[in-house]
Amino acid sequence: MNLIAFLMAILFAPLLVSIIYKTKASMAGRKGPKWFQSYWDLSKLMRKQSLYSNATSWIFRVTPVINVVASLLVLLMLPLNGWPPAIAFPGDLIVIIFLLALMRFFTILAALDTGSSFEGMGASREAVLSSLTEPVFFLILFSLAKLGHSLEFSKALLQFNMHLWSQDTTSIFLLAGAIFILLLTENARMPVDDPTTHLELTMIHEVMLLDTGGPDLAWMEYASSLKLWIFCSIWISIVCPIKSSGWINLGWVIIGMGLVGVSIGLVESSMARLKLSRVPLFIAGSFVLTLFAMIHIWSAIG
Amino acid sequence: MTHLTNVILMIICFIDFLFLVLDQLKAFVHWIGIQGALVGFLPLLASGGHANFLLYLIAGLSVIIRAYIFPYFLMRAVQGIHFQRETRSVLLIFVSLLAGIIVWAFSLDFAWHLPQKDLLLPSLSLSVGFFTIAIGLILLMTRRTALLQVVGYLNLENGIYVLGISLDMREPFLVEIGMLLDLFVAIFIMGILIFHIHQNFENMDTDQLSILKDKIQ
Amino acid sequence: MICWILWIPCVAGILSFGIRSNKIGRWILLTATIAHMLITLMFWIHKPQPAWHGALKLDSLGLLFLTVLSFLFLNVSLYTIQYLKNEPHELHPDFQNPYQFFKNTPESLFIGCLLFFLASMTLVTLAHDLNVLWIAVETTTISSAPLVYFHRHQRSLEATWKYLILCSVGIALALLGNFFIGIAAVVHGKLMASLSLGSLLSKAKILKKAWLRIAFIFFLVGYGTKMGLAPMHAWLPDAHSEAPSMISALLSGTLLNCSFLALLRIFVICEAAGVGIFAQKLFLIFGLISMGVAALFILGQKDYKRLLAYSSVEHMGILAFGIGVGSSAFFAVLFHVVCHSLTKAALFLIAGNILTVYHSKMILRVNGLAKRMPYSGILWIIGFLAITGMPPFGTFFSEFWILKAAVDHHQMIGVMLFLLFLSMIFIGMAWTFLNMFQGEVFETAHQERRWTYFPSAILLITVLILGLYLPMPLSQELQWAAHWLRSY
Amino acid sequence: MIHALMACIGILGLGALFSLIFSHSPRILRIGIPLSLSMALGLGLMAVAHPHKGCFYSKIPLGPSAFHACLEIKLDPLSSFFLILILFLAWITAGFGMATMHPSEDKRPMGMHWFWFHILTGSMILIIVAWNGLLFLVAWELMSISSFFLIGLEHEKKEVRNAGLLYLILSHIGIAFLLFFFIVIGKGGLDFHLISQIPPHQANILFLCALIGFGMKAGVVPFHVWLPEAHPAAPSHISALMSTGLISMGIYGLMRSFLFLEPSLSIDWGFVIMILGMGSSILGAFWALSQRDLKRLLAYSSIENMGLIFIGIGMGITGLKIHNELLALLGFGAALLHTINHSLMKGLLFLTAGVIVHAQKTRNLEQLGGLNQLMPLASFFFIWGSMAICGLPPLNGFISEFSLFWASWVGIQSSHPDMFLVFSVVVGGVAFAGGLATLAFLKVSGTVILGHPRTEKSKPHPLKQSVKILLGILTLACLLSSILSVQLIRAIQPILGLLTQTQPIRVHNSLQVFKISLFIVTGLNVILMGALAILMLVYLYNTAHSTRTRTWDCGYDQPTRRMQYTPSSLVQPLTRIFHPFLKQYSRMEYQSVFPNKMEFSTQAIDYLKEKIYIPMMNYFQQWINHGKKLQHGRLQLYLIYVTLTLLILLIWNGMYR
Repeated sequence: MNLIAFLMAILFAPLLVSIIYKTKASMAGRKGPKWFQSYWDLSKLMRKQSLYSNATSWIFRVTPVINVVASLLVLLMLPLNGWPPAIAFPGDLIVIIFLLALMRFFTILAALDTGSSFEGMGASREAVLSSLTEPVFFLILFSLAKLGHSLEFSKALLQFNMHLWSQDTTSIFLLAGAIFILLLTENARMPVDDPTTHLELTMIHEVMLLDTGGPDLAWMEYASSLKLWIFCSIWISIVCPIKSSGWINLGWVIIGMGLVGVSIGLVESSMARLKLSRVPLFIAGSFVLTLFAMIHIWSAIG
Repeated sequence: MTHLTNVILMIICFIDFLFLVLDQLKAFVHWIGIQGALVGFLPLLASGGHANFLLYLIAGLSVIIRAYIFPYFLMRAVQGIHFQRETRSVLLIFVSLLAGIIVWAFSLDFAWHLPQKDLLLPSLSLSVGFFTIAIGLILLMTRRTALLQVVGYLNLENGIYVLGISLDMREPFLVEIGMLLDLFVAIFIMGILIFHIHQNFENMDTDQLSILKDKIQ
Repeated sequence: MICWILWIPCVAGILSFGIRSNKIGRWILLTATIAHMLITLMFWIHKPQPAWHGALKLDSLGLLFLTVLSFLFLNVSLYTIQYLKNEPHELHPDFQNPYQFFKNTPESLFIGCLLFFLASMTLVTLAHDLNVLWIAVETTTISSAPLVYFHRHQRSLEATWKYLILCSVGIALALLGNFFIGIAAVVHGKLMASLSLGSLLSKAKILKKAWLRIAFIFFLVGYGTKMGLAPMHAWLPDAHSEAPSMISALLSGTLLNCSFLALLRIFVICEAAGVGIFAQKLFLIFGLISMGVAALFILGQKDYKRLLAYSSVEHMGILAFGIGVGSSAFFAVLFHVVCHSLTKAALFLIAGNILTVYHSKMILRVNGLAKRMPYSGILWIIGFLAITGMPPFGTFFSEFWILKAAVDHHQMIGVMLFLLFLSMIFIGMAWTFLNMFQGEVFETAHQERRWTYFPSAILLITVLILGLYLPMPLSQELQWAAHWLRSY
Repeated sequence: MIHALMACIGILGLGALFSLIFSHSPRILRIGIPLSLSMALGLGLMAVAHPHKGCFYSKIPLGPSAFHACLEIKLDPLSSFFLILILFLAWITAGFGMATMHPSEDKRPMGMHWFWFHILTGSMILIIVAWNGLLFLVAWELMSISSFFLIGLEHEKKEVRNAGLLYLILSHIGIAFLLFFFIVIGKGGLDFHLISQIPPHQANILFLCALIGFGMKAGVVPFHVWLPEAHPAAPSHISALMSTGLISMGIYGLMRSFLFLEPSLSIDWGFVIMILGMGSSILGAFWALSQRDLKRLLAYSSIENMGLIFIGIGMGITGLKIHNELLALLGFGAALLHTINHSLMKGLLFLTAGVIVHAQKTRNLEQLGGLNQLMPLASFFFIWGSMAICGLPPLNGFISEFSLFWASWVGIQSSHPDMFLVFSVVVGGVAFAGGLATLAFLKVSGTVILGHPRTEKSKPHPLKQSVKILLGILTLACLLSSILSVQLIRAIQPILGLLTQTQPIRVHNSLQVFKISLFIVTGLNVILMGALAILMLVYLYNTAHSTRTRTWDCGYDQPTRRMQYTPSSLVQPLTRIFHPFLKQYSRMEYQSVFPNKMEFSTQAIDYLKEKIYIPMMNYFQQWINHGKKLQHGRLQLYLIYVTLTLLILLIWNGMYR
């Protein structure tokens, strides 16, 4: 039972990406890729031959695996609305953040490993932005834990039911907003990064994968879809006020994931990419939301 | 006797005032010799006629050294000197005279505060002693010529001697001889140094003796 | 017996005045100092009988200072012999002003004065009568003035002149102090006590406090000038920087101590008469002022011999501070006297070596001692550590215990200022010494003669040993001396 | 096992003498020095392994006997902890130094260096076991002097001299505060067991002194100025020892002084220390990421990590004061854990940096690059160390950061409402510092270790066997202290009991939940590594058919080595965002009126140093120069001083009555 959340993530993470693409396409009046296009892409990439730059080292080789392993480990610790995770212990949320940091660390290193100036540029941006998002992420998760009275992430998130909603509506709203901004930033989504542009100079995440191809790219893409799933499931667990571990939860998850995917797609198709120097302000927005939420929590206990 | 003593003390005091206005170097040397002679006689006057041989000996030695040998050293040291006077403005002379009068008043006052004990000399001697010491210090602090500083030092020593006699601080013979000897050697060395200064610096102006100081970055 | 130790240097001095041969003169110096040292050692075994009707007496305090004097003088005279051998006898140029030529003082005169200097300082340590003490201190000034003027150039002339005049005036003021003690001893118009230490101490209770206080002020200013307490210290840097190095070593290591000893004698009288608190307050203030002034001049100092001189001002300040702090610091103060003298003398001797090789007293001109003069360089650094009070040298322990006594006597502001000044001084000293020691040099190493660095090595090793282990007799003597200081 | 401890100190002393005596025979030194340090390590382990009921007293004869100073030594759990740490670090760094320093290269005899090395180690041991204020101060001074001489090994260089001097002067200022502290605290007696309870108003001043004195050595932010100068100047094994062992002595001292003053301290000290810690961790990380010098970067990173340790201590103190036992235990626990972990990983990093600098002959990050292709093993060690110091699982840095966050959670959850805000700020601060530090090490690992070498001249450089082994030991230690973290916590439980004055059994019970989660974390780490290994196999099978080619680089035709991203360009977006804190001097040079060759360089400046300390010093200097006019050179003036003094005293005397 505890593995349901994990299995769902493994199976349906690429689908979430497809939802976003579909939404964007329909907003643009196009038909868009097939629902399972992400899966086909992955399997096609898997069958390709890999090609490595002669500048690269073991870092480049180990990065795709680390990405996948780390995100899988995170998923093992992550509840999905009502469904408990496979592993839960006090302090798991700290481990989650650090595992995500591990992913990022190696992705950036792998980008720099190629010695390409384009990828260096992407790495630089990713590194700087992530150093800004990390404290915000910590504050958000700790505020969530405070609201749920537990450092055990799943236990804390299970507390986000009707009762808590009616008590701490404001702070939950603020935190949900903050984490949504973080979701967009961390997953290289639109106002921060444009994954579909043709201009390498404007990209952040995708430009780091320029020299990654074949199976490596497949692993990396899969890992990033898992990461998207991770953030989405956190968001759903906060926002959805009804927690039950039965099959009924499936309905909530489907609705939730669909909602998140669609809303990301909507944001992506309605907003232009921010100027790079504005991105820190965007993150600061998330920080301010968190700050307000924290002050709210403080005034509630004090 | 007391009158004589008082007269001598007044002369010493007068010489002190003189030092404040004099500018001829040789005059300084002469007058300090005269003062030394007067100071040297004082023990005999202090003994009240009961002087013994040792007292005569000390007084004699003292007079010879103070009145003759010291001026001799100093004159030797300034021989062939071109600058014979230390020029000072008239205003400064007036100011220093005024200062001298104030110091005189203070020393009169200070002497009053001393415990009344049997002085060997009239009570004026205390004031004169302090005044002479003060004038010595003033000379040391204000005069630019090396020779005058030695004169100032001698003046200081004379003042202390007057005080010592008057307070009956006379020591056993050997100690007194030791003190005299010390003074003698000190003045001897100072004379030699003045000679060297004169040789090295063309004149004795101690303004030139200010090379040694802490340099500022 | 007690007179022997006085007469030997005197006679030797007169002899060397008369003898024109430099070689014999040096032998006379060495023999006299060794004899002096031997007699001092004999005094350790049993103390001599007083002489001159009690005017000369050797107590523990005197023995301590005498031993430091004798030991230091022996080392310095070893150095002096080497130094004199290397000095030119004819007219030679002044390295700071190469257009000027000068001749040294004749060696016989120099050695004679040196021996008289020794005799006069010995007399200070032995004197138990304020008049004799005064004569002795005055004699130290006039016998050392020709020593300062060994190199007969303009600068040393100036230094000697300042030294002589300033100290003479100071000593004259101290004589006035003697008179005031006399006045203090007058009861009902009669002089109740002579100026011998014994009679003053036994009749201390009848001394009039008001006059004693004035007397103490005169003594403090008078002997303080000689001791180098700020603001009367002004002669000290000049004389130390222009005198030949072994003379600077003697001035710092022994002459200042002598004046300190004189002040200690006066202090005991004051203490016995009940104005000890007053005296201690003055000591404390002047100690702190001296340390502050030294700190001011040590920071950013350009001339290393002046730096050492100011460091002496600082250490005299520490001694005064220690006396001012209270009775529990006396032991440490006396220990500090020993350690400081040895260290400072060693440093001056090495400074002399440096001067002969680098021909400059400017700190910026001297670098790379570690390579150019390996032995002197290392000793220079050891001396630095010792003089700034680093463990395990004796100075650390003495400063520590002085500080501890100050805390125990609740002198918190004093302690804070003490630490502040010590830190400032450390900064100045570290900057100087280490920049001189370290650095790249391109000249080859200078061949150092053994006797140029041996004496300072002996002195510094002694300081190190004293830090690690205090021999029983010395410790006993220190304790007796400290006890004498606080027993009245 | 008092004798083992005494023997340990004795061996170090003998080792010092030995290296002086055989100063000119490197062959004997090569055997003797590792021997003496290994023996010291062994004896130290013995001493710790058999403590007599946890602690023992002994008196050792030192210092003038007439001062009645019977100097006590004692080994309690806190001391044992640091004893082992220091001895281990000294052993490793000495081995590295023996392996890398070549007496033949520069002709100086190495004996003096090893003499000071032994003195340094010995004095640190003495500090740790000292149970007497005087002994502590003596050892502390010896430590400062000996480390000064170790820094100044290459004193021909001006920057080395200046760095050493700065270090010596600042440590001496610290010592002044410590002197005050120990003397006042030892009023009843210098032995530590004689220390009586200090009244609160005194205790606060005293703790301030201790904080300045020990903070100076630990290098927390307002007192950090010496650290980034001294570490680059010192030879690498010395910077490794200083940046691990030496600055840990500051931590030890602070904990010790806290123990003396604990009952009378106010809660504000917890906050003060936390603020200091946050300041130094954030600013340290900021400065680290903008450095151009490899060893300076590591030095600033040490400042950052000292900040983290300080945060832990601050949490501990706050916990004690708000009677939250778990917070206190975890705070101190995190501090101690991070002390070990930081020592291990910073040792690894500094030593590897030493290898790199020695091989590449430059510390300038902008000129280094592609080291992975030249010295793969060293590169691996460096990346490993970077991972550890960035707090990435599964290495040990992660464990200490985990504990730190866990502890702040306890603070957040505590019943005191304001603590929520306080500890949220701590969480944010630590996370921010962590993010910045990660960036700093990404910069080094990414642009210096990886990619192509920036110049054609760079040559491969194999490591010596002994260096490989030593670095390997540290590498393994970084992993092991993560895997064995639960055991580590259990081992430091007695220290936590001591620091918080709690019964051992209560400590054990309070920490139970934390230990369980730590155990699971360890399990996760193992899973992480296992999964990594398995999936790596899958992946390798997957990518078995691969070819190598040039970097694609968007099809750019002629990429050159010089076109790679440089370290400073990597962090440029951040330095621009935070440019008020990261002021950079930039310098442009061109050679003629029509410049055909231009140079542009930037240099990060230490804001605190440039804007506060140096102007302050200049002001002070001016002041002193004014004072120097007192010694004017005129005799008359000096006579006026004497007379004035006399007059003032006489007048004062008149009023005194």
